[in-house]
Amino acid sequence: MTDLPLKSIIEAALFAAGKPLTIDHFIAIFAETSQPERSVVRTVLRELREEYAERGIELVEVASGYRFQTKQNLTPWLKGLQPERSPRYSRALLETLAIIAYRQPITRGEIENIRGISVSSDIIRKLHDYKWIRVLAHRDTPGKPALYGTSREFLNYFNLKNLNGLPPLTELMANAQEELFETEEKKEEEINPKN
Amino acid sequence: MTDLPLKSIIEAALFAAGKPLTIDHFIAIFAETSQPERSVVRTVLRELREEYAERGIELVEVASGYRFQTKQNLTPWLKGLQPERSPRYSRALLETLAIIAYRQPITRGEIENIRGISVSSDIIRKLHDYKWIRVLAHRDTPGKPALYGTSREFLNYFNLKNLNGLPPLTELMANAQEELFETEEKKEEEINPKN
Amino acid sequence: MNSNSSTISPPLNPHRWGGSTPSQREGARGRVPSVIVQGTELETLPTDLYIPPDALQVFLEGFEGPLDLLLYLIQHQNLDILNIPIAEVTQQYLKYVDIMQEMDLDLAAEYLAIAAMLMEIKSRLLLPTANESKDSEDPRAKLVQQLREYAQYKQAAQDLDNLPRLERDILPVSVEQHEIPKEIILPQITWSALLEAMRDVMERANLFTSHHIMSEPLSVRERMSFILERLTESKTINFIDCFTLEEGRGGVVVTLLALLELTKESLVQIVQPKPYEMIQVISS
Repeated sequence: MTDLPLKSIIEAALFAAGKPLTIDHFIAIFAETSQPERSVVRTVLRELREEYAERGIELVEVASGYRFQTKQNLTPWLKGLQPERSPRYSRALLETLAIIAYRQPITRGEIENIRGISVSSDIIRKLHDYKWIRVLAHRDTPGKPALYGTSREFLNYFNLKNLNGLPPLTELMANAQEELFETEEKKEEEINPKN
Repeated sequence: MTDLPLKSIIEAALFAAGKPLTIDHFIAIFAETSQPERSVVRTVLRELREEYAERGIELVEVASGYRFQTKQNLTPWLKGLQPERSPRYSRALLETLAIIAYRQPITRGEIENIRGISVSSDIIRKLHDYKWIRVLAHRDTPGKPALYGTSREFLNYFNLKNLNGLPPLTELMANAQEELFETEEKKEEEINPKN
Repeated sequence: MNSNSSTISPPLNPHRWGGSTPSQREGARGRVPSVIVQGTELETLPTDLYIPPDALQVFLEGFEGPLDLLLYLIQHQNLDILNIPIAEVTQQYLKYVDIMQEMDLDLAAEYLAIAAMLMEIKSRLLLPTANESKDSEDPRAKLVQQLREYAQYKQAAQDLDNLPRLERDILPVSVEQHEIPKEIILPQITWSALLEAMRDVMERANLFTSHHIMSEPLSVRERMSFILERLTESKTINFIDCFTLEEGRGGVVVTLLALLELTKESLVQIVQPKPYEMIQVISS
């Protein structure tokens, strides 16, 4: 057991920050002469995670660091407290986002090749507005098209630590209809125990 | 000890609500057939208060209900979490600000119509925080939406004496590619000393 | 596909399917939309078209492009994606494209491009190849490759949508802080960035319908804000007091226009309680 003040400070910081915090953030809280070791911070975070395991909220690590969030299975009860309904996203937007996530860095033209149809500027703008994608560079071909990739915010939003957390791409073979359903069900099972 | 789900839900609700919650709020979370007694809710709240007594945050009752807050004695450490660099801003924020400047008084819905995309509460809040916009009145339509306008601080920041200092839209719009650059350069000179 | 499969001719009234509101669509559920085939209205839909019995338009608009449509045709008939019966699929695909055109749906050029590709493949398959052994590459290969890749990402999009995510499945937590004096740091925004943003918005807004984007001079809008602000301080202002004579004729006109605009938008009312009394401006 580490000493209490350090743990309380880290705990309070997580609650007060309003955004995920990294280990560097926690260390920077303290004056230079009294900064804790990284390993100590890690231990505190592990203890906190265990202490909250049975509570209504949980400590998780996402791309930008550690954050407290509500447990997924309680969300149905909490919906009524939120003034705004959670947005739904169009298939066109999700497909574009998925292609960028799995194939980054990628140009708009390449996305269009995969989807077989043009990608509206509106979708690209929305993805920018949500801060889910960013321009990584420009390809050195005529027109210097932008190369898109996903951002930390994208991972944070989808509760992921890094891109490896994305569901693996499934290779679709013949007569995919039934297979498709099977895969979905399996996916669901894989995900649920986590919550 | 009351059963866990009820306590977890009340706990998560306190964390997710972003505002103090009353006992009525807690009861309203549940379907009519399964609403807990007020006394049960009170017991849960008392238990939660005890369980958090030794932690970095505490459950308190304020005028408008119950809420979690950071412990007072930790405040000195949490100051370090405040950002020091000037914050990043999004395209969406710029566009929203520009529309408010040109079209005030204007409601959020009207801004959304012009942008063709929704405007997040976050953006409106930020613009308020910067004191660049203010609520002038409320439109007398269902929902009484707020009418936004720009503030004196906005004019100061952009070094304008009044809104007439903004170039007229017709100028911005028509032919204006070159004109714009000229105007920009001039304006940039005027403004830069401030930044 | 059997030889007597009907050709779909344009519905007598193409608007029958068009412009329905969501609630109307809801109501149409379960009813069979009429399809006119060779002059006769069909009671039931041709089975080879696989049109579900609810709103056809919604259904057709639901495709995310030609590959999505092709994939649907193949998967719904349990056809082998690796060995597509091109003649059959092409015929069905063209029927859908025809219907979309006849219904005046916004048909992206890409649909026609894929139609041309299908026909080309079909004709190449029909041609007897002289040197079959040498040039044996299946003309379908490229299409199959494209379809498989698209199917993969279509699935990936669904998987992504199923991930637990903020707002819908997880909520961020926040607690009140003990009054840390909140220091607001302003972002550094340049003048040109703001103007550029506005120009973009306007260019876009022009694409959206006929938003009467902004013709009145800015000073009027500013004066509107000014008057509203004064009305938050006192519920009523004398009409006369709205004007600043020092501003001269131009200023008076601007104020008058602002008052009229505010009245038009029902934000203020201009009233005269009794004859000969002062005219007053009150907030509505």
